[in-house]
Amino acid sequence: MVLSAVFILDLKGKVLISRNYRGDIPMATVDKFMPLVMDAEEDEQTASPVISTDDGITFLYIRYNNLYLLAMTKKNSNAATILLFLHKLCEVFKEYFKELEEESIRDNFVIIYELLDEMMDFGYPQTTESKILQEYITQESYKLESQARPPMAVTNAVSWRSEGLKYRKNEVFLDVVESVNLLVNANGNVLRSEILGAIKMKCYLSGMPDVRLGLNDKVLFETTGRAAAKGKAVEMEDIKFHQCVRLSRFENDRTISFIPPDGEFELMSYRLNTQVKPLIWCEAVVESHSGSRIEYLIKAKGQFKRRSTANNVEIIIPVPEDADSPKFKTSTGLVTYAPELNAIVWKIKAFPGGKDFVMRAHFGLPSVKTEDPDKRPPISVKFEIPYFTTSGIQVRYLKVVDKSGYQAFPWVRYITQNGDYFLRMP
Amino acid sequence: MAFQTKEKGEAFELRADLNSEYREKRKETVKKVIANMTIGKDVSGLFADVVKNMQTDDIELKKLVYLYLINYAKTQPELVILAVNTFLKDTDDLNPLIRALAIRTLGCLRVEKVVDYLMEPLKKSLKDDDPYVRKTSALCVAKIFDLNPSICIDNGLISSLQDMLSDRNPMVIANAVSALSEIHAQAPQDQIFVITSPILTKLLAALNECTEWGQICILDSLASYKPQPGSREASEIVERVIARLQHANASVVLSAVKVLLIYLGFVDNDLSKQVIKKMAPPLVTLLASDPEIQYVALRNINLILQRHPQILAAEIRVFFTKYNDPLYVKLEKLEAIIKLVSLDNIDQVLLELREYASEVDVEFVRRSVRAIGRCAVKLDDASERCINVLLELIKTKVNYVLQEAVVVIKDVFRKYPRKYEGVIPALCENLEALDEPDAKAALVWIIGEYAERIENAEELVEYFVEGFKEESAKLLTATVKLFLKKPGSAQELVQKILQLATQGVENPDIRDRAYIYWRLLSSNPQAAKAVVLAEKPPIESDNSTVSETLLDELIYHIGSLASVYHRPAALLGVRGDSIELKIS
Amino acid sequence: MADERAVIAKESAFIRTSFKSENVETRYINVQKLLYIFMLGHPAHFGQMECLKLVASPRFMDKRLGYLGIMLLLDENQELLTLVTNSLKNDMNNGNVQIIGLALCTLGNISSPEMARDLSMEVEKLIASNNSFVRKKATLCAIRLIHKVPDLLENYLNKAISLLSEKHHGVLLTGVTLLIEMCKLDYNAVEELRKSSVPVLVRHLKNLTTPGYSPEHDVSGITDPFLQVKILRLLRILGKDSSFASDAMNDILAQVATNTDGSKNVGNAILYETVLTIMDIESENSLRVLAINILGRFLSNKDNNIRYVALTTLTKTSQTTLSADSSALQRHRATILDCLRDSDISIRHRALDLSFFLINSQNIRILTRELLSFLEVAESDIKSSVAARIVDFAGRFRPNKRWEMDTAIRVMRAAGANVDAATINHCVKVITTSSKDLQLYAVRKLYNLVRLEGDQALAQEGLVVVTVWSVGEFGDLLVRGGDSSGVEDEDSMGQTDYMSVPAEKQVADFLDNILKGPFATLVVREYIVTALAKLTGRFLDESVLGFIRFLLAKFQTHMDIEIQARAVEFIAITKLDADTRAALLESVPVLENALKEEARKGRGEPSFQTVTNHSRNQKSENILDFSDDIFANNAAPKVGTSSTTT
Amino acid sequence: MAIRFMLLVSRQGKIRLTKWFTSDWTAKEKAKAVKDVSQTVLSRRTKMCNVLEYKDYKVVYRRYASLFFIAGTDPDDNELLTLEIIHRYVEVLDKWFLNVCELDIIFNFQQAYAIMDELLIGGEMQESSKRSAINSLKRMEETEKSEQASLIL
Repeated sequence: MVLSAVFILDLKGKVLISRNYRGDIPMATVDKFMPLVMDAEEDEQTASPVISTDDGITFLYIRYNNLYLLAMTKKNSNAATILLFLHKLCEVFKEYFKELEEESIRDNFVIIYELLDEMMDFGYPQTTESKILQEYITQESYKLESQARPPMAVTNAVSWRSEGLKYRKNEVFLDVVESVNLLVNANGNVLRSEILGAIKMKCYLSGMPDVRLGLNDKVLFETTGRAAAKGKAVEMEDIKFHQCVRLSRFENDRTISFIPPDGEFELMSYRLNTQVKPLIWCEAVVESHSGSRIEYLIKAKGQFKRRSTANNVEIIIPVPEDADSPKFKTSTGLVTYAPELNAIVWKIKAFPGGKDFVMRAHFGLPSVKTEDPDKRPPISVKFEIPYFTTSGIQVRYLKVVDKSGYQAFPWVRYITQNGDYFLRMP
Repeated sequence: MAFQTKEKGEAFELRADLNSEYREKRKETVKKVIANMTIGKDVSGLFADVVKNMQTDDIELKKLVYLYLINYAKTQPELVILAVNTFLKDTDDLNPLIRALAIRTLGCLRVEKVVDYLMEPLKKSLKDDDPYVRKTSALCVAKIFDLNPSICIDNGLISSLQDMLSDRNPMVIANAVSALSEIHAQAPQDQIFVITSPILTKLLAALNECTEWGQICILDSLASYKPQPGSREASEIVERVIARLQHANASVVLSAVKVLLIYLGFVDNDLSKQVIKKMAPPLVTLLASDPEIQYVALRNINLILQRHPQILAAEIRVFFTKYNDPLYVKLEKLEAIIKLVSLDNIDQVLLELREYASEVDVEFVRRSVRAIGRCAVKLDDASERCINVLLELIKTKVNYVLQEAVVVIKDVFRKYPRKYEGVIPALCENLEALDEPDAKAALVWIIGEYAERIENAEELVEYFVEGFKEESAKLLTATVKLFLKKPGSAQELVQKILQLATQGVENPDIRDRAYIYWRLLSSNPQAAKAVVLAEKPPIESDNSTVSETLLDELIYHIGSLASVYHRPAALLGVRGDSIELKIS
Repeated sequence: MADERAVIAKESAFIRTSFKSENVETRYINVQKLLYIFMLGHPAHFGQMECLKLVASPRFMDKRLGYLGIMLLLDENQELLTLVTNSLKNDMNNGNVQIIGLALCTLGNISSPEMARDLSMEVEKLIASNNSFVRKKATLCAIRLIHKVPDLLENYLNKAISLLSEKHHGVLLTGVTLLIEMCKLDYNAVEELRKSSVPVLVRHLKNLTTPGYSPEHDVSGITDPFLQVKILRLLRILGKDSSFASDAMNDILAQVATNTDGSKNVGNAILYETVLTIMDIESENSLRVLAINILGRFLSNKDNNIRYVALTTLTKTSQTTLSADSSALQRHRATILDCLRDSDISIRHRALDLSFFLINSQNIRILTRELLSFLEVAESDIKSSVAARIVDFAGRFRPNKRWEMDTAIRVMRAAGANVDAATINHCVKVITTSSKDLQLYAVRKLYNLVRLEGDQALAQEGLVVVTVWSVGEFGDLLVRGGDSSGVEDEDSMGQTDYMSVPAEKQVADFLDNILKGPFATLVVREYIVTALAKLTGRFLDESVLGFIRFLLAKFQTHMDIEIQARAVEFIAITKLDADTRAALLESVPVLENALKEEARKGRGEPSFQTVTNHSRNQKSENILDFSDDIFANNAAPKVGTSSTTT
Repeated sequence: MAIRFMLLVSRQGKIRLTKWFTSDWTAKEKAKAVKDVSQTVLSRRTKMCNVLEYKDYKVVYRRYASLFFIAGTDPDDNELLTLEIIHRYVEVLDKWFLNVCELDIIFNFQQAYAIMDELLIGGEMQESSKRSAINSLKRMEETEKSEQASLIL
C-alpha cells in the first residue's frame, strides 16, 4: 500500500514541493528519476509509469500539464493505489486552485503542505474528498469564525456529505452522457466499438436525503419478471458506482440507493460492449506523389436516425507534417488546415442523420524529404447528438426521501458524444 | 562572493523577524522560512527561532512550525526536546484537530529521544473520544514501531491497536488494519495480526462503510486469511467482496479481484464459475482508465490470463491497440492478445498484427512481428497463415522487421520440425542484412539444422565465422552439425572453429562445449552423430509470462509492485542492498 | 509549451507555403524565421533548398544567411550538400574577401570527401592569399579537407610549414594547428618538421613569454595563451621519441614552467600543457622533477578544475612512464584516495583511474581494500570497469595466489551483477591455473558462499556463473576432495563454515534450486545445464545421477535454443557407454594463454591485455589474438580425417 | 584536438544556441546529446569542477549570469584552455552587444553565430585577437548595411 514520499516536479525534474512521509529513503534519490525518464524518451517513448532504479527504489508517476506528480517507495507497495492517489491529488489541487500548474504550486505552497498532510499519513491515503477537505482546510482560515475542527464527515460512514445543508429549492439535475469508442481498420471493418456511459448529478438537496434511482436495467427487469412488458431494457456490462452508492444493496436487488454528496459528482458509469453501427462514418481516398503533392477525398455519412442531428461535428484528417499550400473544396461546413495538429479539420455545425457529405483537399509537399518515418495516425471524429442515447438507457424514476419531507425536482438530459473514435487511414 | 554575503544577510533578517513582537510578522516570516525550505535551501540554522513560534492558537502557523520540525528534527535532535512540551500540551487540547495534529507530527519526527515522551499521550489518544484522533493514533503506533519495536510492545500499544479492530468507526478500523499489517510484516513470527472468525466479521462489516482507501486495506488483509475448511465462510466472504467489483476506484476493483481469485479455491464449482463470469466486465472496464492505471491493470491481467484465460476469452478485441495508447500500454495489450488468441479469432488477430508491424515505433513493430511467430507456435492449425504473414513482412526488407522475423521463424521450425523448409531460401537471401546477435544466432542455427538442404551452407557458415564470439555457442554447434552432414567440404572449417573455441576464447562455457565436440569427433564419430544430430522434440508453446510457482505468489500480490514487475516480492530492492564485505 | 508548439506549427506551415511562391524578397525573412524555429527544436528540412537558393544569390546578406542555414540544417551525409559545391567554388573565386570568407568558413565546418577533392585547389590558392583574413580561414579549412581526404595532405605540407614564419597571430595560430593535425595523420610530416622547424617554434614561444610582447594578445598578463598552448602541443609531438628535438626545447620548457604565473586559470592552462609536453618528450630529469612538482601543486589546489587536471595528467603520465615517477606519485596517495570520496563525480572518476597506478606490491592489500569498498558504493555503470581492474591488479601484484583468489571472489560478491564476461573468464582462469588444494578451497568456498548467502549472492550473476562452473568442473573435489576445514579463511570470521563438504545430492539440489528460483537468467541456465552434464561424469551416487538426468530431460523442449540443444545432446551422451562418456566429460585442459599469464603474475606487469586500458572504453572488447602460435599449438584439437569419413 | 560542439543553455534548460563541428552524429544523437549534456550541467553544484565526461567527449562549461556556455571537446583537449576559449567568445559577445544579456542572443542569434564563426572554424581557434575579430565583424555589418541602403534606393 504504502509510499515513502511524494514530489511535484517540473518537466526538467526540478522539485517544486515534496513531502516525506516515512523517512526511509533519502529525498535526494529523486535525482535519479529524470535520467530514467530520459533514457526511455531516448527512443521517443514514454517511460512506463512504474520505474525503478538499480538499487531497488521504485518511482510511480503521472504527468499533468507541465508537472510530474511522483511517489517513491522501496516496498512491495500497491501500485494501483499509489497511482490513483496521485490522480486524486491532481483532482483536489484542481478544485482548490482551478488550474494546476507550476505557478499555482508555487503560489499555494502553504496550503499544499496542509493538504498533503491531511490526505496521507505515513504513506496511507486518508481523506481525499475535496469537498470535505475544503470545510476545514481553506486558504482563508482567518475568515473562519472559530478554530477549524475536523468535520464529522471525515470519519463518518458518510464521509462525503456534511450535515445541516439547506436549500430553498430542492433540485436534482441528471445528465446521462454516453461516449462512443470506435476503432475501424483500413479495410472499413469495425474492430471494436463500445459505449461508455456516465450519469452525472448536480444535487442541491437539504438535509441527509436518501435517494433511489430507477433505470430500465435489463437484469432488474428479468429478476422482477417485467422483461417482456417494456422490451426496451438495457443490459449494462459493467457498472461502477460512486462510493456513496450502497454496493451490497445493488448486489442484492439491483437497487441504486445512496445519500448523495452535495453539488456536482458522477453517480455511476457503465459500459456496453454491443456492436454499434458507427454513428458517423468516413471514407478516405488518398493519392500521394512523394516530393510534390498529396490529395484527399473524404466522404462522411451520418448513420443515425433521420430526426436526430449531430452538432459540432469535427472530422480530423491527418496529413504529412511538412505539407504546404492547402486547397479545399466542399459543399458543406468549413475546412481548415491545422498545422499544430498536422491535420485537416472539417467542421460541420449540424449534421443531420442519413445525410452524406464530400470534401476534397490538395497539398504540396517539399522536394527534400524528412528522415522521420510517416506516423500514419487515424482519422478522428468529434460530435454531440443531444436527446439521444445509443444504448437506449432511460431514467425511470428518481425518489428523494428526507426526514423533513420536502419535495425535490429532478431534471434529466440525454446526450451521446464521441469517445476515442478512430478510423484508420488506407 | 557578493552572493554569499547576501545569503548571510537574509538569514540574519529572517532570524530577527522570527523574534518580532508582531504576531503577523512572525507568521509571515515562518512562511518565508518554509518557502526557502521548499526550494531546497538549508534553513536548519533557524531551528530555535522557528520553534519559539510553536505555541500559538493559530492553527495555520502551528502547522507550518510542525512541518518545519518534521524536516529538520533529524538534524537537530537535541533541540527537538525543546519542542516536546508544547507537543504534549497540544495532545491535551480541546480541539481534536490539534490533538491529532500533535500525535501525527510527533510520530513523524523520527528522533529516538522523543519516543519516550510520546508513550503516555499516545496511550491516551488511542482511546480518545474523537474518531479522528483515534484513526491518527493508530497509524502513529506503526510509526513508532518502525523506530523502536520493543517500546511498543512493552507499553501495550500493540494490544490497544488489536482492540481497535472492534472500534465502532470504520475509518479507525481501516487504519488499525493498515498499522497491524505493517507491523505484522516486520515481525511475522510474533503473530501480531492474525484474522480470526470474529475479527473477520468485523472487517467485512467495515468493508461496506469505510472510504475507498480503507476498503483496499481491508481487502488486502483478507487475502492472507485462510477460511475454515468446509464452512460457509469462504462463500460468505466471496459474496461480500464481489460487490466491490462495482466500485469506481480501480484499486478497490483490483484488490477485490485478488481476494476473489484466492478464494476461488475454497468455494464450490457453481460459485466459482459465477465469480469468474462476474470478474470479466470490471477487468475490461479498467482499460478505460488513465493510461498509468491501465498499465498496472494490464500487467496484472496478463498474470490472471495465464491462470484463467477463459475469463476474457470473448473479449480479445478490447486489447486491440489504439493509436494514442502509450507504448507501455501497447506492449502489454500485445501480450494479452497472444494469451487470448485462438482459432476462432486468429484471422482477425493476424490482420491486426500485420497493421501494427507497419507502424513507426520500432519496439512495437518488433514485438508485433514476434507476436505473429508466437501465434504460429501456439496454434498448430494456423501456423501456415502466420508464416505467410511473416514472409510478406520479410519482403518489405525493413531491417528490424527482418531480424525479428528470422528469430521467430526459427522457433516455428522448432515447433514444427521439417514442415516449413520452403521458407529457408527467403531467409538466407537476407544474410547480410542481419546485424543483431539474436537474428544471426537464429540463422546460424537454421543453417546447421538444415545444412543438408542448403546448397551453400559452408559458405554461409564461413560468413559468420568472421564474427565468432557473440554467437559462438550456436556457431560451434552449427559447424559441427554441418561437418557431420557434409564431412568432406566442411572439415577445414570445423577444425578452425574448434581450435578457436578451445584455445582462442576464454569463455569457459564455450570451451566446455568445444572440448566435448572435439573429443566426440576425434574418438567416436558414430557417437558424435548420435549426440549432435539427436532428434529434438518439438518445443512447447511458450505462453506463460512467469513460472507457475511465481504466478502462485504473484496472484497474492495483485495490484502490488511485485505483480507489476512480475518479480517475487522478496526481490524488490535486493540487487542494490549493499553487501557488507567482511575483510579483516 | 503546448501553445508554443501550436504557434510554431502554424508559422512553419505558413513558411512552407510561402516558399512555394518562389518570392525572392520574402525568402530571406522566411529562412531567418525558419532557422529560429529550428533552434527551438522543430523540423526545418523543407528549408534546405531555400538556403541553397540564397547562397546562389549575388547579395552578400543572402549568402551570409544561406551559408548559416547550410551549416545548421545540413550535415555531411546529405546528398543535397553536393549541390553546394558549385556555389562554394564560385564564391571562393569572388573578388570580395568577405564572400570568400563565408565560403571558407562553411567548407571548414562541413565538407564531404567529394567536396574536399573538388575544392582543394581553391583552398590551396587561398592559403597563399596576401590577405590574412582569408589566409587564416583557408588554413583551418585545409584541416577539414585533409581529414576527409588524407591524400591531399602533401599538397599542403610546404605551405603550412612556411606559415611558421608569419607574424600575424591568427595565421600563425591556424598554421600551427594545421601542422599538429598533419603530424597526427602522417609521420612524414613529423620528421619533416623536426628537421626544419623546431628552432622557429622555440623562438616564437620565447617571444611570447617575453613580458609585454604583444599587448593586443594579452590575457591577464600572459601573451596569447592560445598560441602558446598550440606551440607547446606541436613541440610535444616533435619531441616525442627524438632526443635531438627534445634537447632543443628543454630550455624553453623549463623557462615556461618556471616563469608562467600560476595564480590564474590562463597561466595554469599553459603550465598544464607544458607538463604534458615535458612528460611526453625525452626531457631531462630535472625538468621532469619540475613537472611532477607542478602537478603536486595542482593536486593540493583548492580549485576543483586544477585538481581535475592534476588527476588526469598524473594518470596519463603514469600510463606512459609506469613506475619511474611512482615515488613522487605515492607521496600523494592519501590525497588521491580522498578524492575517491569527493562529491563531484568528475573528480571521483579521475581519482579512480589514478588509484590503480598507485598500486604496487607493497601496498596492494591496503589499496585493494580501499577499492573494494569503493566498488560497493560505485554507480552501477562503472562497477564493471572497476571490478575488471581490481582483479587485474590483484594478479599483477598478488602476494600469493590464495589472496588473488579471495580478492576475485570478493569482487564477484560485490559486483557480480555488473561485471562483464572478461572478468568472469578471468576469475575462472584464476581457479583453473591453481593447485589442486586451492581449487578445492575455491569450489567449496564459492559453493558455501552462494548457499549461505542466498538471494543476496544469487542476485550477483557473475558470482553464480563462476560458482556453477566450478561446481561442474570440480564436482568431485567438492564432495570428496578431502578435509579442508583447517584452512584459514579471512572472510568467514569464524561464524559460518565456508568449507563444509556437501553430499552429491545436496549439490544437485543446490543447482536445481537455482534453476527454480528467480535468479536463473539464461546465461546461468546454460551454465547449469553443462555443469549438470559434467557432474554425471564426476558423481557416483546412482540416485543423484538419475535425478540429474531427469533435470536435463526437462530442458529438451525448452524455448531457448541453446538450452534445448544442450539438453538433447547431453541426454544423448548419458546413453553412451561408460568409457566414452567418461572420456567426453573429462576435465578441460587449462587455457594456454592462462598459463602464460599466470607465469607473468605477481610481478607488477599487466598480465592480460583485455583490461589494461579501461580509462576510456568502459566495455572492453575481448580482443582475440589470431596469431600463429595458437594454431601451431599442440594442445589444439585435431580432427583426424580418417576417423570421420565413416 | 578541437571543440566538437558548443551549446548555450539557459538556467531553465532552454537551448539558446547549438553549433556542431562534427559530422559523426546523426540528428537524433545530437538531440540526445543536447538533452543529456544540458541536464547534467544544470544539475551540477557551483563548486564542482567545470569538466565532465560524456561518451567519448570532454564537456567543459561555464556559467555567465543566466546562461551556461558548454563546449564538447576531444578527450585530449586542454580543458583549462577551453575555458579561456569560452571566455573569449563571451568577451567578444559582450563587446559586440555592449553588455550582452540572454535576450541579445535570442533576438540576434545570427550575429551570435557570426561571432562564433569569426573565432572558430571546424572547432579550432582562428583568431586570438579580440580587436581583429570585432573589426572583421564590423566590416561585414557595413557590407550588409550598404547593400540594404542600395536596395532602398
